[in-house]
Amino acid sequence: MKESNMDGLQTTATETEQQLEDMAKEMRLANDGLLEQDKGYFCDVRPHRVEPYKGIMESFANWARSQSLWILGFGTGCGAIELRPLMTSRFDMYRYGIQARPTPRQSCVFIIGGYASVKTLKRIVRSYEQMQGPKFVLGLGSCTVNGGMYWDSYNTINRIDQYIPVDVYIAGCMPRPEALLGGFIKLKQMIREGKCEGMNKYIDDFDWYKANQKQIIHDWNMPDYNW
Amino acid sequence: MNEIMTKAWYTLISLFVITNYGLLLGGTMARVRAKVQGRIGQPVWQPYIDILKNNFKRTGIYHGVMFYLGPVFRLAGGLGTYLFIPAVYGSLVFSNFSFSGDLLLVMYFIFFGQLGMALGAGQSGHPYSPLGVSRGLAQMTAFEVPFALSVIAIAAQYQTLSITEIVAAQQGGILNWVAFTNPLAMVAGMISFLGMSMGNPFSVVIAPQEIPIGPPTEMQSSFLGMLQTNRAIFNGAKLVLFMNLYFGGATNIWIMVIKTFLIYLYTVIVDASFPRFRTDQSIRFFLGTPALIGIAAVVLQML
Amino acid sequence: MVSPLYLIAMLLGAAFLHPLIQNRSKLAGQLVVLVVLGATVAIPLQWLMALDIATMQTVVFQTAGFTAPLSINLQVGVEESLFLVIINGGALFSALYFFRRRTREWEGSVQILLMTLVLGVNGLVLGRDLFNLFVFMEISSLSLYALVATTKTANSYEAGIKLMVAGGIASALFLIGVVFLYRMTGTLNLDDMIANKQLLDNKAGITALFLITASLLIELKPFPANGWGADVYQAADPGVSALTSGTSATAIFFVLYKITPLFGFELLQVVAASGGITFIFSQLLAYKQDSVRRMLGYSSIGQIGLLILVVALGSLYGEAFTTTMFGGIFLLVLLLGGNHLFSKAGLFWMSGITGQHSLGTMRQSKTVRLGPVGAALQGILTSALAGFPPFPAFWAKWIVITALLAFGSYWWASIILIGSLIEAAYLFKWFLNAVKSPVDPGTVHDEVIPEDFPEEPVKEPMAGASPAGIVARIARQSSGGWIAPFMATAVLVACGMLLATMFILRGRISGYRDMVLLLPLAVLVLWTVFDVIRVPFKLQIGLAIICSAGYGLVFLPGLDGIRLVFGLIFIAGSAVQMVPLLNRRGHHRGLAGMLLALVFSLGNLLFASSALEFFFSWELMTITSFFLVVRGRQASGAALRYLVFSLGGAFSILAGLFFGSSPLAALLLGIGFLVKMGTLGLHIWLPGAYAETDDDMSTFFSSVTSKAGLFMLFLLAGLFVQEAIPAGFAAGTRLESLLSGIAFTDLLGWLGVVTAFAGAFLALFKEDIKYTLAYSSMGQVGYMLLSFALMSQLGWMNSLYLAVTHLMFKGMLFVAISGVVYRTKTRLMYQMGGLITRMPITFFTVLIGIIAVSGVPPLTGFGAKWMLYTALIEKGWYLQAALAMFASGIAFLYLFRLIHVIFLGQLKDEHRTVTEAPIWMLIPQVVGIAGIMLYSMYPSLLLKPLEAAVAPFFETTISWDGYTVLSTLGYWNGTAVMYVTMGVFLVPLLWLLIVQRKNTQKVGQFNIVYAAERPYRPETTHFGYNFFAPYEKALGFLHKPLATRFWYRVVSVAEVAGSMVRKLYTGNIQTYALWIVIYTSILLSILQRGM
Amino acid sequence: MATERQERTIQEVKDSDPVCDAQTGLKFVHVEADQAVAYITRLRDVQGYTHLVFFTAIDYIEDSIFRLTYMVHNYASRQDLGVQVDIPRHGTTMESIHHLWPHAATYQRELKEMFGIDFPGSPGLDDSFILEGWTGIPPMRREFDTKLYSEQTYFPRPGRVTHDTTAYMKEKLYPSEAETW
Repeated sequence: MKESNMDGLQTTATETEQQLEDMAKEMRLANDGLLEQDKGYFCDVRPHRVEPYKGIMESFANWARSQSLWILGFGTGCGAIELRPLMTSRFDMYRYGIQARPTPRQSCVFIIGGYASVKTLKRIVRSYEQMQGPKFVLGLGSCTVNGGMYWDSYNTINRIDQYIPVDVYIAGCMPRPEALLGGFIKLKQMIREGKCEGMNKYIDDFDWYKANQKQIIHDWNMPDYNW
Repeated sequence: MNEIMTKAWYTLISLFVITNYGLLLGGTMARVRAKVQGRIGQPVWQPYIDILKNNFKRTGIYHGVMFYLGPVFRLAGGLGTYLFIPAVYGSLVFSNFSFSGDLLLVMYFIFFGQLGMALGAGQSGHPYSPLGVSRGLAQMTAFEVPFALSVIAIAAQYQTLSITEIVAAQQGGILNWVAFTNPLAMVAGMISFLGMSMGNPFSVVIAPQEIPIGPPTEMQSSFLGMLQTNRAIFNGAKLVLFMNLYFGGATNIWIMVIKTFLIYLYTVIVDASFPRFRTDQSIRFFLGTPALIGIAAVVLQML
Repeated sequence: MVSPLYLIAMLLGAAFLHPLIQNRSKLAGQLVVLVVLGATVAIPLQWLMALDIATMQTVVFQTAGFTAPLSINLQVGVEESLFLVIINGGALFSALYFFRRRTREWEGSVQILLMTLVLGVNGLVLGRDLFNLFVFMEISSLSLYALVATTKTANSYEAGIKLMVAGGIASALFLIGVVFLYRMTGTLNLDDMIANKQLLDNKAGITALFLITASLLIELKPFPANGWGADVYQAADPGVSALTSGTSATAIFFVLYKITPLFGFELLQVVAASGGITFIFSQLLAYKQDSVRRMLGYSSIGQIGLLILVVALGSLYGEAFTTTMFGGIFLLVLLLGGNHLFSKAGLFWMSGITGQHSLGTMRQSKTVRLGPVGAALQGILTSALAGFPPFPAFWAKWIVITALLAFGSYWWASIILIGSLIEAAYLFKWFLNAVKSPVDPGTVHDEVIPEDFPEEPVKEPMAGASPAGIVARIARQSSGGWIAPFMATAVLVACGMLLATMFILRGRISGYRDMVLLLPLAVLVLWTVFDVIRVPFKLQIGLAIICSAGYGLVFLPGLDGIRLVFGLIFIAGSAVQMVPLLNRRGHHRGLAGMLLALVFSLGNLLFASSALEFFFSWELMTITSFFLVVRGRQASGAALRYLVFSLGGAFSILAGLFFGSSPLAALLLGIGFLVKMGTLGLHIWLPGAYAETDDDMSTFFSSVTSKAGLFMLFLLAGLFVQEAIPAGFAAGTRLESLLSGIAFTDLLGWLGVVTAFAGAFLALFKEDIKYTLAYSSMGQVGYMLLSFALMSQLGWMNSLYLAVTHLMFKGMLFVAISGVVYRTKTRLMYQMGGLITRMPITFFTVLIGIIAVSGVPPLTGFGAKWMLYTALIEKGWYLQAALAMFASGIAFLYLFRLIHVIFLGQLKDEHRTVTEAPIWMLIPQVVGIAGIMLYSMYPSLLLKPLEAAVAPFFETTISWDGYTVLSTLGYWNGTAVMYVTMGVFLVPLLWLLIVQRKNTQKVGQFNIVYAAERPYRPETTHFGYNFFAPYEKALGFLHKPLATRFWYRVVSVAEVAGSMVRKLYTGNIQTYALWIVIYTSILLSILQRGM
Repeated sequence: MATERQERTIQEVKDSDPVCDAQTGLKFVHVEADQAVAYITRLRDVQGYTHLVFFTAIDYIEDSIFRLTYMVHNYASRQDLGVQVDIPRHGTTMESIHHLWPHAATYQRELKEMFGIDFPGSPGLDDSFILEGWTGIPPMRREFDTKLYSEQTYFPRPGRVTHDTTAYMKEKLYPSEAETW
């Protein structure tokens, strides 16, 4: 009697362990694109959704976020040339709490500066994933919307929102700095309203985004999520 | 027990004041810099918002224990440096823990935060981090030379290493300041202060165009928030130290505010007007004229 | 008493009968030789027992009822007996060397020649009649020519002929001299002549004596008329060379010794000059030699030259030598001669056994690697020859130098010291060449980049695990050849021990404390026994640790003040740092004993009550530490440098000990101590020695041994406060006013701070971690020197404080690093990286270590900085203070690099499986951390005892207020600093833990923002190589190796001198003969000028 | 020393004077593929054309050839010279000139990726230049339908219209000024 009881307990224990292991496995990413010997270099934890705070706390946080927009200084396309004037005394983006940061780790706004080739997209995905949430994406120029004048190129992607979530598009080829500022103000407004949950969207639809990315990035030599 | 509680309150007040002052000073100086460049510039309270935002970040990453502790070391270094300096002469509240040690303690405690931060940056595994640290440390050894000479000249002048006594000796009129009684020491010290505040032309650590941001490349979220907080406090501490050393200290909080503001203004103006040195140029610079001025100051005391 | 005639008769009879026996049985023939030679040793021993040693009793034997010169006139005295014991002992060992060697050298004729040679030399020693002496000289010379020729190579025949020609000239001169003397004194008996010495006190008499002297000198191969001698040594079989150098030359020297009472002042001077010149130039020549045997030959010639010099000087300055123990000059002759005979013969045999002919240059030598037994033998023989304690030459050297300096004969003293230094250099060069590992390039000037160390070939396991096995193995190897050097070594060791006991105890055994100075020797013997009976290494080290602890418990409580501080450093520090050695596997012969002996000799510095005792311990420390350095895998170059510098320093100390408290004494002693400390200019041995030693032993050198110099500085501090420039120097000029008032301490202060700066600066650019630490130690010692030189209470406190804390943190660092090197198998920092995850405890140790070294509060290092700057400013040394601050900033640079490049950054693939350092390596680290944390928390625990220690020397300038220490300038409360630091550290940490309590992901090593790329290899992502490139660009000109270059130039001057002298030797018989004639003429003309 | 073959080539080229493009003033010579490298070597070493300005290809699918153009420059005479070489479109292999100008390797790498022209021996030829992990036919060959590829691959946004720029601007943006155009 006693023994069987013990056995039962043990079975339960192993089963639980098994389950836990399975769960842990689900939380891991396959990282199939990496060479076997390279897998150890990268973190393979699956990103998970982070819920916003509740109520006024989140509003306050969102206000702070909207007042302190740090741009990732990565000129992904020719539109990046229109970012420079923002720093000048004529446009003075600092007034709005906007600053450029040289590293994705510290930035919260990623500006896709125009057309993105496949090669660039790989870097865009990598940098986007390296940013810490909440993070926002500004699509700058027509190319990010529908490919713009390069829409039929063998190498230019047409819709950036198929690969990473975009919060605000600024149309034009090229949009002027004023339009960019307009986009920023729109973004701020949206952040304050709590509408910019792009990061959680990316995680919710993670597999879809990944499938899209992998469809065109053939030599996927990075982990599935670049922590 | 009562004494300890009182001291704790005083400490909190002192820290609260210096933190807010440091943050506002940073915001104000950004405005000043903007004015130099013909802009309006960010709001004065922008540093507060940045820190808030960074602490409100939902996710974060870390590379290991030292990475995690790096910002803690840094902030501890900033807090400690401030706490070992008597901020306001004769004030109980702002005397902090200056009874723990003299000027030498402060000079060496500055390294505490830098070392910790360097270790944290090092563990990130990013090559730019140690590159920045290497540049920063290399430059630091260089600007420490005129500073050390200057401090030695002051210590020789007043035969004391206690900051309180150095301040006390400078009381009684503007001409009693070290800046006037020992101008060479002041010049050497203030040049090395430029290096210490890491602005142009000595911004080799951050060097945005070469090694984007250097040591804190991997720092984000609340780690970064902590570094920003430290920046305010540490800046305040350094300003107070230099005020005490060269400009007669402060007998009340308002004088402290005015004096430190002016000292900081001086570094900002230099910062806004110069391009950057290369690291080796910077080292040679500090070991050149400023060091000679410092030696002259010391030799004058020996004669 | 056995009549000496039996000795002669026995030898003669055996020589005649030998062919008969040989024909019956070869073995029997050999045994007969051994038995007869054994008897030649036994008979003088019997005489010694019968004679009254205290009065140097002599007994004269006349033979066949006739008086000399018609019969043989023999005198047996204590001197003769002792000499015969050693000479015949050497011959006996030679016979053992030849024994059962199935080569043609050991044929019947050789055995007979050996016996006739012994017969000749016995006659030379015993004979008191000049003509008899001539006869015996001829007998021994003839035997020798034949022996040399028995090697049966073209070279040896030629050498034999050269020897014969030279011998012929010498005999002719001798005979002419004898004729003259007989004409003038009417006797041939030496004693009669000495009694009628005044008869010879004219030009003719002196000339006659000169002829005899010249003949003897030529036989002893004086410089420069000695090319033939060197050829003999090179061409003959090593066994024969051993006989030539030991037996024959020593006997002829004894003849010279016997007739010195006849010499007048002029002649003695000529003899002394000849000996001195021979000594120094032979050493220079030997230094340049490629051939081992020729090198040993020149060394022999030089040693005989030294003997001649000593005898001549002894007669010249007789009164100075009489103060020594007993027998006066004879003791010296005996010690030097015996020491040389056995050690040189032993080395010749070793060269024969290993078959090593050519040294090559050290770089490209055909290495003959000795096994452990061979290495031990050669090491002991070399040490004995170089005059290290406890071997006889050490005591002789001491007596000679003492007497010479007491007499004021500085030139001769310095010639002897410099010659000895050169001799030690080339002898140890050979030793290192013979024992170094195959991967050793021989010259280690600096770190090796970027090749990794090649794998060391796996050593064959040693067979035989019992003493019997070892003996059997020795016997098996080269059929008995090993026995000879083994016996020689045994004799030397036994004599050394005996002499040490005699000299050190000097008959006063009042308690166990007097024995303490002999402990290192006892330890060496005991642990050698352990090695022989194969006690496991771990047990040996364990016993060593227990013994150190016991030593500390027994002896240290008797000390107080500064001695106690250093006692704790030397003994307790060493005991803790021995623990990592427990990690070693396998057998490490001689390691534990050497180490313990080193520790004890360091400890004994504390107890030395006389100059001799101190110097004995000092030299013992030098030689034991040298043998520890040698064990490093690529250490031979470094070890040689270490030895030469240490020995040079020791000689400087030896000289300095006799100048009382004059500035010269301060200078000489100071140089000696500073060499040990490795201050700038004298430091070039330091990095190599610290770095190339086995990783787990470097810590001894860095954290313990370097303090010995500091300790001695403290002991003799009074010397250094005097003015450095003697009064009257450059009197009346402006220079005088500039230079006056500069005390040695001022110079030491500058030297200390410059050393601190240079150490830090040089450490900055090293990729090899051990070189970094080595230079770091150098810098730290510089701070200690600077603090010492302050000559104030705070300064001294700080010096001691640094000594104690440096022991802890540098010991920790070295042990931690040795653990890292042990695990990662590399010493180059940039090849490591990211080890924090693999070795967290070691990382923590290094972290604490570097915080402590750099002087960042709240750890102990800051206390040192605080005291240093306070003391410097109090003293008014402002510029030094500034330079010290600069140095401490630079120290911060290399320390950060150390911890970053090893532990942070990118983990390399090959280190993925690295584990934490072994437990034995962690124990000292934990002890160090505990010590540092304790003293950081409560600095008063350390400061107050130190204050008490220096209290007898200075007025106190500091006061205490609770935990706060107040100086005249400032104050410091270490405890409060610690609390505040903990507070300001914990508050942000808690904040971070709260804010980051969730959603903070630990990521992998390649999860970095890499300009939107990804890293591919850790090697290319890790920033570690040439870490401070901008610094090098800005200030790199400062680390040009100026000091190193200077010392290289010194060496090359010696080498050039050697090769210039070498040109005298053409290898041609006629030239050599001409040289002999010219030599004689020159001596004669000098003599005439003297008259 | 020029080989006999090179001499012959030079002679042939001299006989056929370089064609001068009337519009640009550039001179072009047409060389057979097997003689091209020898000729260019001669240009570089003897005639002072020391600088390779660019190296490109044009796909003449109608003639079934690629026309390679080596543009070289003579600093002394400030003269550009285009060397044109026609090679067949299929199984295309061309002799490498990276030994003449190291930077030619980069041009050749690009040509390999974009046109599929092989240059045996050229260093790093198969490393990706722009297209990472491209597996289809080289995109600059004219048989590659880039519009179709884009539509199939890049999620074209529905509702996109393409206008003729001039007409559209006249009509929509600046109708009042349309007359002045």
